Amino acid sequence: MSTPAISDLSPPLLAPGTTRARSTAAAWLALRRDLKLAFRKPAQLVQPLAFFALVTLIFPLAISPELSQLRQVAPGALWAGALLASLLALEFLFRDDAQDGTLEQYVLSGQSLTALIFAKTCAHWLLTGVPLALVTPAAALALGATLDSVPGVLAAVVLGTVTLSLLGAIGAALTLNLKRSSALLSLLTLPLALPVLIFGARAVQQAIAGGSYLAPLEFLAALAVLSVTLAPLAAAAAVRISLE
Amino acid sequence: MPTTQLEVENLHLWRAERHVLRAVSFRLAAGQCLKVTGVNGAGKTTLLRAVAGLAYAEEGTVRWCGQDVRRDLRTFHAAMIYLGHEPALKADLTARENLRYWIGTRNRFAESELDAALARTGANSIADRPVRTLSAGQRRRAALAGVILSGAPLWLLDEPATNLDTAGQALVGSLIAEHVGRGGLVMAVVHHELPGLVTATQLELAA
Amino acid sequence: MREFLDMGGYAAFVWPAYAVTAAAFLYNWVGARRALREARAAARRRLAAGEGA
Amino acid sequence: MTFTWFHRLGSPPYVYGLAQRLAPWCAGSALLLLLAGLWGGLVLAPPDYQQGDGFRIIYVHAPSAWLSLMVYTTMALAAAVGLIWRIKVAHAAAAACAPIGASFTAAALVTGALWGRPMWGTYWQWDPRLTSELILFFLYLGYMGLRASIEDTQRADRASAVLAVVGVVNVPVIHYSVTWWNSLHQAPSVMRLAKPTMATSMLVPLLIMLLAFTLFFVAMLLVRLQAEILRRERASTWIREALKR
Repeated sequence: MSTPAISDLSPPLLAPGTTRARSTAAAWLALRRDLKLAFRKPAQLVQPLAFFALVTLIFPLAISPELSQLRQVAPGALWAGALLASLLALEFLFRDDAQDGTLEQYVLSGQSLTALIFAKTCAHWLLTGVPLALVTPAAALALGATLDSVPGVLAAVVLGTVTLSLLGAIGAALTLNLKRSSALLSLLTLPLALPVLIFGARAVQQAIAGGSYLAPLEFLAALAVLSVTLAPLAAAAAVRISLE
Repeated sequence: MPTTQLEVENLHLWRAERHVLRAVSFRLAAGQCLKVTGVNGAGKTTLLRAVAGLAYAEEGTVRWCGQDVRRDLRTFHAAMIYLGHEPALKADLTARENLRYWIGTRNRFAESELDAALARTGANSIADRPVRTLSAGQRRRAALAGVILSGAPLWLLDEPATNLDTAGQALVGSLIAEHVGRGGLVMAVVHHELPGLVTATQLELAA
Repeated sequence: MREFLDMGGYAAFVWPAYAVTAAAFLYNWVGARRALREARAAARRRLAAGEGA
Repeated sequence: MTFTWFHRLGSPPYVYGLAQRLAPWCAGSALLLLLAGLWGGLVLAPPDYQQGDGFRIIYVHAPSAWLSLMVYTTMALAAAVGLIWRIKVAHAAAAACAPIGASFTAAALVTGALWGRPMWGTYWQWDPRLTSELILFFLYLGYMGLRASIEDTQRADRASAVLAVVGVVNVPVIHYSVTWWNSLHQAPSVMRLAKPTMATSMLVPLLIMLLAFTLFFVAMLLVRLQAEILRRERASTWIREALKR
């Protein structure tokens, strides 16, 4: 009995001379594609930011122009704004890709869908979470915070939006292709996002009051780590199911 | 020894209350082409999607080279390329950029191979224009270049000749014939006869 | 009996709480039975339609 | 052996028959225990030395709160089993859990508020337990909302299963963060649910009520499970037999 050559045992995967791309390379490519697309359509990027600015504008008008009073509600106002703005941006996360068949091709790419979805979510965070975090200190100053609070506010929003983007990716994937999806998306995502709100608001509050904001920041970091490890798996499963 | 082939056995699929696929079975070996025909609503696209693993078939198995594809979907997906109704191209990118990203997530290729594939489908002249400026037929040609570039042995094509002129339809026929001649496998949903494609077996789905 | 119903002055809170819980029980009881009845009727219709075809 | 047991629980006709046979027994014993618990809780147990007769709300509030969490966990477990092993019956069980759990979560919220009025002087207090309960209610609403908006049962099953699993991972995180948040803003709650030194005459009725509520949940689950199985099942032969019964 002769031992068959390895090439006989493993069926041809690809035409001769073709090599499969590595999953990391594929994910990197997916990230770059989303960034490039976003910069060709910058209007979509500005929308959530304008929304956030409007929400923070509501508070002085609704409560009082007195900075000492605004300082009290600033953490809540900033986080409510950030939460709603990132929720608004979530609808763009998968919608276009689902419509033009790109998401299907991701599922069929032979690469880890989890990695690709994670890459897409990273791009989304870079395009919405980071700009939001950069704008928040300015909004905080407008609501009566001092310059000393800027590092704390910035760190809290940067860490918090990581979790918001990842949790939101699950919700966005689940509500893909559904009618009236935006109300449902909020209903699914907001309860899960409450821990971010709690720790985030506390960190901002402490930063504005000049106290130590390390403890809530650590919780925010823990939440971010937890969601980085688990959320892409759930979002990938949800994408698969939603495309059926 | 496992041979390169696609075996579909007893596939059943329901959409809500509708029994769309009823015990569909077929075998497709290397160097063969399967034409899936049937009236509208017979489940042609659904069958293609079920084979690809995009639609969830409640019963039945799909085997690739003797292996149930559900056990290792990624290997199976790496070996197949699926072209659906939508050509999966981004309107804001050029055809060339689109292929770089789309096929680039699957496999590596040199720029010269990309040029060759575009030339083969007659899309080289429009390759650097944003896809939004292309006609439906031109988009289809660009997508077909992607299929060639993927190097996948198994092609799953959903009405590949839609929106194409007579020359384009002949092109699809000859691309499939060429691929099959090299030992590739093609499963295609077709409405019309594709010129140049005579050797295909046919699977007719009843409504 | 009067004393029992008065619940030591807490009647306004104790009895509504029990009533709400009773409502939850009732909702579940009625809802579950109705769900089963409807599912059985639907299954019968499906069977009949299947035989007709 | 364990495998055949597991395998049988995945078979719709077997589970349907089992549910049909067990449901009346569960409902009957739940009813008996309920009567015993009510007698014990409303009549036999002495008034609390601080809260007087107001504490008797515990006999409906605590079991409702227990069910709200227990049912969610059961639902997520069933959903996970359905998702991983592609077992229809498990999805059916998850679907059957949701309305039961949601209704008892609502009951726990209302009874909690009614208990809060005499104890705190206000119906609503941002107490960590009540706040978590409220969030849990929204989790149920989201689950049922997602299920309702997907037409195809298969897809609805699988999509909502992902949500349930994500939710159950989040429940402890939410509860922990709410407790942490609360500890910053006010003194610990006066609601003493888990007081370890409860008098036996007070504790025993509570345990009976917990058991009664749980059995009632099981009974309702079994009835709804039959309905959900029928909705998902297409093989007509056994259904024809089952419908005769």
